Amino acid sequence: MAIKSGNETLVAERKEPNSSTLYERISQVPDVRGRFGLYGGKYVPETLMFALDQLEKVYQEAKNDDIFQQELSRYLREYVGRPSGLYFAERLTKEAGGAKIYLKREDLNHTGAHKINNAIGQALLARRMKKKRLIAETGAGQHGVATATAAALFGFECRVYMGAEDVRRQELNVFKMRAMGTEVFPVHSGSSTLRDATNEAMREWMSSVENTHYIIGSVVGPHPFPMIVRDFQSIIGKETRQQCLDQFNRLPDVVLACVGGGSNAAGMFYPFIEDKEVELIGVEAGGRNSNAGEHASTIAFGSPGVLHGSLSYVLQDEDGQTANVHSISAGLDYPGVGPEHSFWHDQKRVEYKTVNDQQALEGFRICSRLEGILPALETAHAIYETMNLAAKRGKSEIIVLCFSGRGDKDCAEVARLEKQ
Amino acid sequence: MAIKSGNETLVAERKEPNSSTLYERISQVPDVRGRFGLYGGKYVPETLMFALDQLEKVYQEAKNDDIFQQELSRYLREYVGRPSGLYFAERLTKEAGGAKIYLKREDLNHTGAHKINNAIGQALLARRMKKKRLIAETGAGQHGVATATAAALFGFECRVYMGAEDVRRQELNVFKMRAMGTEVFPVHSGSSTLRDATNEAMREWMSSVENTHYIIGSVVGPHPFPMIVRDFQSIIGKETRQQCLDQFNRLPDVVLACVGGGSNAAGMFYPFIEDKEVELIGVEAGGRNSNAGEHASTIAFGSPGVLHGSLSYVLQDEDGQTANVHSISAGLDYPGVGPEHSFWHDQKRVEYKTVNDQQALEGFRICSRLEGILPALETAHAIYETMNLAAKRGKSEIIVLCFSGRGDKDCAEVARLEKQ
Amino acid sequence: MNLHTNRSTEMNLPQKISAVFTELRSKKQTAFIPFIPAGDPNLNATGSIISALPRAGADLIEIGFPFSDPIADGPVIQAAYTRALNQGIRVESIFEMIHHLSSKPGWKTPLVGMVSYSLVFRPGVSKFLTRANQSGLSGLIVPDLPIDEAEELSAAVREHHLDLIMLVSPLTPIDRAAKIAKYSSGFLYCVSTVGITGERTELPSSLQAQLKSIRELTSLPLCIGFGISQPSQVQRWKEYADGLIVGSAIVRRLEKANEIGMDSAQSEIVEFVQEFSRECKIR
Amino acid sequence: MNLHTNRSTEMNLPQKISAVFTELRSKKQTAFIPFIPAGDPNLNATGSIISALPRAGADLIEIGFPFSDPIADGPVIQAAYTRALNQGIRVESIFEMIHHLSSKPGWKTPLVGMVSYSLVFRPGVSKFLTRANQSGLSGLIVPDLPIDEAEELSAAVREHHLDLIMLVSPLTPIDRAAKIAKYSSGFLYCVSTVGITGERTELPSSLQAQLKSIRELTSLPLCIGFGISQPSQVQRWKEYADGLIVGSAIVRRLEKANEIGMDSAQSEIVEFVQEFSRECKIR
Ligand SMILES: Cc1ncc(COP(=O)(O)O)c(C=O)c1O
Ligand SMILES: Cc1ncc(COP(=O)(O)O)c(C=O)c1O
Repeated sequence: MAIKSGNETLVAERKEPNSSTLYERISQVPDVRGRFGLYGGKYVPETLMFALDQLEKVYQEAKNDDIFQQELSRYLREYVGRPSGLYFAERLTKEAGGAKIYLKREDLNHTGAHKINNAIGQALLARRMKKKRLIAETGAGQHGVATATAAALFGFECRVYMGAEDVRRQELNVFKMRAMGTEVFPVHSGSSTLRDATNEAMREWMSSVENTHYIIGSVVGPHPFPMIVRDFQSIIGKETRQQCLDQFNRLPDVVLACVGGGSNAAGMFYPFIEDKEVELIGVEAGGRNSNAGEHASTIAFGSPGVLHGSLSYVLQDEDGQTANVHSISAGLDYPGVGPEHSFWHDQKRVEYKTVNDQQALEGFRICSRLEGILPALETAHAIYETMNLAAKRGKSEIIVLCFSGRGDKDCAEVARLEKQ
Repeated sequence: MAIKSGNETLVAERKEPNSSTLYERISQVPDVRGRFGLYGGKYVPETLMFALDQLEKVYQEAKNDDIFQQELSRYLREYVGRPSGLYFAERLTKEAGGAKIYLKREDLNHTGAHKINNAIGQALLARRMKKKRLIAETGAGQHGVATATAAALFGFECRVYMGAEDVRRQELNVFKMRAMGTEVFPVHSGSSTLRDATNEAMREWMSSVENTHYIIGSVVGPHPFPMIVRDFQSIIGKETRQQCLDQFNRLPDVVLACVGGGSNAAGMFYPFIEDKEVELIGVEAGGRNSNAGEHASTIAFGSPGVLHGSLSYVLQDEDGQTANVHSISAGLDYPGVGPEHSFWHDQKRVEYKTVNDQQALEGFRICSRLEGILPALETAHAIYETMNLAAKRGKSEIIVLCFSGRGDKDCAEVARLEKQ
Repeated sequence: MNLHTNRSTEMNLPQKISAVFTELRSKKQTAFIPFIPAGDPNLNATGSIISALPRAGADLIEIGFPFSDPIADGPVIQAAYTRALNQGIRVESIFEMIHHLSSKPGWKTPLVGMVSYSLVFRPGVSKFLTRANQSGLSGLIVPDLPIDEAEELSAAVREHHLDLIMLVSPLTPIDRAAKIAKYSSGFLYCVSTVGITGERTELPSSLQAQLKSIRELTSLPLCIGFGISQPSQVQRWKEYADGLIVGSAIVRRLEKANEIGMDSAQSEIVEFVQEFSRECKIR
Repeated sequence: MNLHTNRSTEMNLPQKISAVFTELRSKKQTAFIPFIPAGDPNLNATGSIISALPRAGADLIEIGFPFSDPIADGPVIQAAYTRALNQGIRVESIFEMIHHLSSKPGWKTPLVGMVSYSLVFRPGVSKFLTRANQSGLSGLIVPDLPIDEAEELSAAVREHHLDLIMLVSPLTPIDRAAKIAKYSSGFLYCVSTVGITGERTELPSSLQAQLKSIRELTSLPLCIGFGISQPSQVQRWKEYADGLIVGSAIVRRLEKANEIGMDSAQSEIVEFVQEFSRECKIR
């Protein structure tokens, strides 16, 4: 399959999945060149190729090394608190009045979201590569906190790049990172937000690549990151799959997750890719409306382009300049999306929907009030869609929602919005 | 054993435990009258006796009802996220340079502390009693949030009493409770803090006792509360005991916990009471110094007295008026302590130590930096003492610390103190 | 354990409280019992108000000992306690004030201390009761001490020639009420409503039935407390009770001392007590 | 795949870039290549500066296409890009400016576009290259496109008569450098340090060894970029390189236009380029 620039070519290649061989094929990505179908790759300066090659090699070894896998499992169990529960949300189910709603509780992980699964995994890889230092980008601070946590746990030096604007807004997470000994580096370039922090982290990596590992926080960036992050996050879907088999003796009918960069969704979906009876639904941030700059629905409104080292759907203007984005939830406020999601979208294996700011707030409220679980605003997008969907489905159906994180971090923001 | 007023009598009865029958006896409390040795009882208005009797009866039934116990277990597993891990704190251990330090991770529970174990248990009791409404007192808001959570989960109406001063200081927790549909009721009487909130909750209970259950947040208050809260929290110690046997093939040498009202400590210690080879250490808040009003070290500096419905050590002036207290951590800032702790102290089964504000901050810092776990300031007291103790003990010894809660709630306060 | 029976053999000791009820009963009158918190705004004022109450028609007077953490009192009384404590009031100075009153020539009205068990327990029951007796108190109400915990205190009061007035609540089962009555002397305090002290405009009608059944168990005078606030309530309850206790409604008037001055506040209270006791004395 | 070999068969097409190096080599001189970001502070200014550079001694000129998310550029260049983008600069207007320059009578200096692959990919490679060629660009540097992803572009440049200048980094293994050289035409861009563009006072000495080994693999001219900031560095590197590229040090002077006015900034830059090229031309 040729990788062609320009949009028409790519979009034309979307196809309906129709056989189980096809489903298997969809799960056998990326290829050796880091491609998920047309997407992915390594669009990075030559200087980084060395680090990416090294990372890929070490990762492949680690993947097949029982000792590495056991160590990872032990940290996930004893430190992170895995496995996370699969919880029947009885009152949400009753409220929706249709399919049964289950929550996969990533909010109960140490640091309160799925991000830690990846941070611990990559920190162990960094140790294997004998690197002494970690860097990361962060928006609202969740991935920054997860990385700072892993750095403290394993004794790495650590620096987290964060847009100056976000440093100001996310005082609490900045405090946490610093308390764990991480240097928080405010980025003043560009729009002073996540995108710019990512640019800055990549750049810094170029000059420190020999002793530093860059922990990317989602299934984005150049190969092998989208694959590595997906694999480390796949513990979510693997556990869920097994829990469903144990508890219901069958697989769920639908699995949902919110999609920012797409790591919690990828981790949840990937182990179900070959289960063609399982519907997969990703929920993007609809922001205020569908005008450019007012949302972060990359798959819904974007088109294939190159950003932060890989080819994927991206929100750009006609020149290829990255568009401004907006979402009520900082973790979804990103103009790109992981290349595997673009692939799943084109292959029609995953359906992508859009939930706007107001609907997300509604999801936040209903879940807090009926289940006593304050969701992250990211998660709240998926909750809204889940409630909608459950209402339309029969009572015997089972819907599993990837409950990606807790809402502590968002309380101040929701309170502020409610006061307005 | 006679229950006598005045202090000399009581204090004179402290005795050294010396036989295993004695250890068994120490675990067989309270008696039918709600006494832990000399302590406990029900010092409440007649109006409440009805509710206490009802509660005790229903609790005894529930305790022996497999269906109740199974339901409780299910919520603890799927909703709260139990069992919580027993985590080897490798870097703290190395830093201390002596005994091995393990953390029992109550911070990973839903809502971030041990408080939820009790709130869920009591909410299930309230449901069994067919009550429609829950009330609770709260200081910093942890127990209030836990109760609001249980109320949302089971669909109870809920009101939480909170000192007006604390409502102002603990905006985040107030927001959370409200988001879950709980009414936060600011208490303006007295010192406008936890003590007053407790008074107000007890009073309100008197007028609504027929349809309302009062969820007390620690092992304090009139019988049967100290027993019920201890039992619901004992899941901590039971799991720990089993995890130790599974992981080390033996019991730990020392178990530590911080003591405010004493619920996390009671839940951790109780299942070890009969294991006479296991040392138990409770850590009270030493505040600024040992002058009256500057600390909350009830056992260290208090004497037996009656407060909030039971007889126990309490910080009072010579008339019996409750003293002012201070601790850097709101959850330890309480002038009383559970009656069973007074009993354990007198029986010398548990040793109580004091850690001051500065030392607790040191505990907070070292744990954040070396383990990537931000502890609650309450927990930080126990961490400091654990580090101290581990340094003095041999490398083959095992110390388990009850990691009662996460530090998110305290970040703003620590940041404020660091700026000073 | 059968304290009531024991006690009745000692009826020849000065039993000021029961004497008051005996006399009122003979006149078919109802006792009026105002409650005054000690030390609000200060102890001199308390002394001065209490001195004026017998003339205004008070048959017994309840004196509240401020406590830092009262769980049986409503917001109005607690606020009074907080004000008093903020002034640094001590238990000993309350006893002194009481002694000053009770030793006035010709003082007859029995004084009853309303006190949290925390304050009794701290110095020790015997020490507290000794001072209570010396100060001239006739009895004690300990609202946070149910019979289950009253063993030590109820044994000791007799020795100190004090009545221990126990409380019955609307939720108290009848057999338990019987036990409570046995622990009690002087009178039985019947809590009118499920709740705390405070003013209410309506008392629950189930109270009537409860009072009737309690009558069958005990010869103790029954007084209704908690929630009586208006003289107009008196007629309705007179036939069921031997006495009516009014607390918060008085304290609310005391609260105004700061604004309108102590003298005016005192006059208002005296007038209020007069109105009430007038209703109580009408046959 | 053997593009280099294929390409050499087409050497009769107008090869402005290699012609420049051939000439300089014959004079034993080193090429001096200044970098100018388009649109900072505006496109007129860019055009005016670039027009002045050949006379100041520039042998080739790199023109930076502002991109919103440059990952290969340092803070100084990114800031220039941000300023340009905030003015609403469009890719098409950059091509127009370039066309305006290159079609000036007597214009000889080859112009090379430095552009992120994001901007090339978006309209499609062929469309972008068509415009590049029409505008008069001689070649492209796409700093975020490693050979692994360069298949489509490197196949297309030939058709559009453009050179594709690839980058080699100090971390590039020698066999990979050989491959990169094969994909490259015009010259090979040798990144001096592990890191991003920006000024440095010292270049690593391992660079010398690397340049020597690369020489053995390719006949392409080798130019050093990233981190050259002072004319005094020229002598040290001349013997190893065919050209020196200076970016951030120029942009930092451009930055001052706001303060000192565009004319003064332009004069400063011209002077700076003169100094550099003088060093490059000394034999
Ligand atoms: C709780 C939570 N959910 C979802 C996301 C979105 O990221 P991703 O799409 O990579 O899962 C974030 C990012 O910060 C997050 O914190
Ligand atoms: C995390 C944590 N630990 C400890 C305590 C102290 O309570 P207790 O002594 O009842 O465990 C609290 C009370 O809020 C708490 O939040």
